[in-house]
Amino acid sequence: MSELINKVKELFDKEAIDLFIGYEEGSRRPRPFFAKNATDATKLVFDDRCQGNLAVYLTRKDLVRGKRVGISASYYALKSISQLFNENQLNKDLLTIIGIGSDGNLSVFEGQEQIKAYLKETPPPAKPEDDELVSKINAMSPAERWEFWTDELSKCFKCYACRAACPMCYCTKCIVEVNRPQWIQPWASTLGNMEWQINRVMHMAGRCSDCGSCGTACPLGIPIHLLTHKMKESVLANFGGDDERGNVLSTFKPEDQESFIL
Amino acid sequence: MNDNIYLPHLVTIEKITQEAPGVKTFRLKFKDEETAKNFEFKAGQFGEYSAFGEGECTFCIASSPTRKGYIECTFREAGKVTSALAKLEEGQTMGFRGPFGNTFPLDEWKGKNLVFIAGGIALPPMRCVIWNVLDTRENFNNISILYGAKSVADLVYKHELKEWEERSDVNLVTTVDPGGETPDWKGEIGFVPSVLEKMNPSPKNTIAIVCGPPVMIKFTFPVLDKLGFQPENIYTTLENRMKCGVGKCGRCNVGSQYVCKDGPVFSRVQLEALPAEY
Amino acid sequence: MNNEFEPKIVAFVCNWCTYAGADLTGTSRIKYASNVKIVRFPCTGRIDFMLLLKAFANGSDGIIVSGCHPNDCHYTSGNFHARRRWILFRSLLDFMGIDVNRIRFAWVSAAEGAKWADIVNDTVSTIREMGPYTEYRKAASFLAENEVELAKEMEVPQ
Amino acid sequence: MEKKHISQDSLKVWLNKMGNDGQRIFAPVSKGDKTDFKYITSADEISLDHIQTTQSAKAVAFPRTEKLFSFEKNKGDVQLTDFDAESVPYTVVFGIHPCDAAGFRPLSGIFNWDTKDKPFNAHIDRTTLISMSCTQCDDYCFCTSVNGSPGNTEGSDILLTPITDGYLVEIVTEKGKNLVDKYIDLFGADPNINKDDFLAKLPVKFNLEELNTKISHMFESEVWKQQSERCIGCGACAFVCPTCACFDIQEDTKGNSGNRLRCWDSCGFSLFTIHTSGHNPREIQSQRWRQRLLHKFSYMPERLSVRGCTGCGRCSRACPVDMNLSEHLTGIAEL
Repeated sequence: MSELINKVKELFDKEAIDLFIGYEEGSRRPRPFFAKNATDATKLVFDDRCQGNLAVYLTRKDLVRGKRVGISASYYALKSISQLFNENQLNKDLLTIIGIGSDGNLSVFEGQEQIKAYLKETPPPAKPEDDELVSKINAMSPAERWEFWTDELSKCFKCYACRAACPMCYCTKCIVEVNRPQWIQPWASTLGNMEWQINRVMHMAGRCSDCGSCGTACPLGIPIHLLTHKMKESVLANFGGDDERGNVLSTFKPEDQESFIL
Repeated sequence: MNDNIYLPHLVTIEKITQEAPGVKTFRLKFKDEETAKNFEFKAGQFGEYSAFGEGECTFCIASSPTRKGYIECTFREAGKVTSALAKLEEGQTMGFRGPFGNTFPLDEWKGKNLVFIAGGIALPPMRCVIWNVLDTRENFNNISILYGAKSVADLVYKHELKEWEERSDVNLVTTVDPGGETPDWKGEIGFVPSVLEKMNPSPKNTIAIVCGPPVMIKFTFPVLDKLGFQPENIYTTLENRMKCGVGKCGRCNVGSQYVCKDGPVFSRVQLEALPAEY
Repeated sequence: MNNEFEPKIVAFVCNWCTYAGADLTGTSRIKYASNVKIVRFPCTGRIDFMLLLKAFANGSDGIIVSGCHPNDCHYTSGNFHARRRWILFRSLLDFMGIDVNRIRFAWVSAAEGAKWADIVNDTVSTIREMGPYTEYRKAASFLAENEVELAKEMEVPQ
Repeated sequence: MEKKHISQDSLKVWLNKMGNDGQRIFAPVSKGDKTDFKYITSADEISLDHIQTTQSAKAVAFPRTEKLFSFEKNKGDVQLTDFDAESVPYTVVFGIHPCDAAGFRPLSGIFNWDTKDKPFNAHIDRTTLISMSCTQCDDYCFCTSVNGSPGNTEGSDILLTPITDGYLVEIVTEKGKNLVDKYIDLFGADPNINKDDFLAKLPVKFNLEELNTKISHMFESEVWKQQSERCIGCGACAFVCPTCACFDIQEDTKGNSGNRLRCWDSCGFSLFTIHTSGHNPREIQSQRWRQRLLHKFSYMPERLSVRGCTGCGRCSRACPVDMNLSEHLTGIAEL
């Protein structure tokens, strides 16, 4: 912790950043925090209790526009940041990234190439609980799976916390707000909720860092992060890891394999 | 009697006038005879117009309360609902809820000079007042109208502009933005604020009513100041997104004032008291 | 009188191969089930997955999606992109318990009139056996109505 | 106020009997680590161990999606079918806490401001609130700071307070009395106890008067920007709130017929106030956060004489980024 604080203080003292995005102690667990000077920096924390993906704030124009921003990034935040670079959403010159590994070690990243190299050699943190739940659902019959998801998604009241918490959901006008035609019902109903999730997850294909913030954000505890987790698995199983040429759905290989097209 | 504030009156489209590209006026007649007979409104009020299957849209009532038996609305095709409305034909049915909101204080304006300043698609809310005033002409002193649009084609109510021009008891000035004129255009060329300055209306015993896009209003107010108009003698209308029209859905408030209940008509004094949230 | 369930099938096909193929089925006078409504697209790459969901929500019991064989796309690579999308979409739908057996994906070229007839016939008979897809449509009703339904069910016997 | 006593067992009998007699019963049911209101078929489903349900019970009068009327088009003509108030079932809301019961007053204030909202009133008129005093609270609760209390009877028709043996029954309204009288055999005499001994102890967190005087002059304050920095603009706080009433009106159409629906909306959404022209009066998150707080603590008291907050703390529990409301309010009161 003190290492992070010192590092950030140093950045402020050198006047290398105007804003640092990290965590501070909150009501029950740490919460996102925006340090503006070296004194603020003393409040920074970073540990296992930190939830969410801070990369979500990097596309919030009212917060970061024109500012030199520093950010403390978990493995998943790094992954999101790398993807945001792919999508031309970030300005390398305005961003200082302090990666924090699962061992608590700090590493400063200069631009996307270094992040990519780090992600390549670092395996993602294990998610035994999610893996178990996904295999539990996989093992169900289609009817049971339908039952499970309709029951869960019938609760959804469309607060879009899943969207708001996601670093990849930075569109200023989301498909649910497009009304000509109205692709997704704006009101809450099981099917509309389902269609929304299908859309969300399809739009995440190959872009999602699998951080699970969507599920953590859901106030009703609907396990929607399992959908993105499953999508991640499908992408990996069918198309392998990251593709240098672009996002999974904006590229292809003639030799892609499937078993269901007649 | 209808006790559901969300249930629209059914109205028949009696007449459709194409005013300008993408702008139409509908003349609407209530289907229910009782409603048709009893319906009353005042200049400045608005309504919620339904295209069933698509939704509702908010516009002012563009016809004058002095013209009984029908109401009119003028709108530009812009979003989902207005596009659906534009597809309707004469004789078809749509919905109307209203009248909602406050009114222009015509009673207080008796015996005064009136200057109407409108830009683009903002003439409709003013047309309601203009006809109301012209139909009770004896109550008012001099009446001037300044109306500007992007181009000659974009001027709405072309027939009525002609009628007002020909009347000796109205001083009408029309203007189009530079580049929007046609070879035979006889009106002014220039933006509304500068034309207003040239018109130089006397502020004495005069009320100025300004309606137009925010940018026009922004530049017109300083001109009125320069001409010596006091804030309490300047009126305008605000528009905000609305769904219910009756102060419940939570969209249209500017500070603690609800455009749907406390507006849409605001004097400049009231406007200046509002927080900058419109 | 035939009381057998007649499924409604919507086919989303590309203009250049499958639509032409289906045309050939007709001009070759090959008979096939009349349950299918064909929607023509410029390319399989244009077939948004939402269209499939909308088809189910609006009463379709089965769906066929078909286009040019790999390497035959009129626009070079539309079907390759589509294939990636279907692979992920199908796995997601399956995970959510939406019956993927109700969606048939196929490559049908302009010369494969007979294959088109086979695919339609086979799909219709499969879906006929599966019955109407009411589960999906039922989920579309909004909660207010469900709650009233639920209240009716609450009449507990003494 | 008339007081009575009911035992644990009789309470269950009472609920089941009311259910059998045609009342819909909306009560907290727990699933996993969440408890929420559901329409139940048996009193055994009810769970009362929670501090707070995730959602408030407002859905009983203001459902997340509701039909306002339906229409049918026929060759340019239209037939309308009005909302049928008679179709609304009689409902007992059981086990809501005093903060939730109090929340129906601000809701009613909004929905009946000058014009009466038919669907809302149809639900409210047919709903009886049987509340349960709080015996436990957590650090998100702040009812005592906004003039409420764990044993407040305001808004309830009947208030139950768990005592050593069974419950103290306080009959607050005529509606409540009818529900007791109908099953009077199940009730015993006033246990004559001091209710306060059984209630949760919740310290006051901020000075309400300070807050009231300051907040109405704070439109231009920098505080909104500071507080809203981490707000990600979802609608979770609004949707779990017992007094938030912002809604959207939408059309559910199939072919020539359809329903006009009202569904929940939130002032926190970025496109909530956007005009068709693209102009947005509340363009950035700080303006929307300001609207949320000023609406509840300044505009509603000014226009409707009722505060839009009952201190249930749900918004803070639901918030993915810990926008702790009582903390922010304390910050404002202490400015």
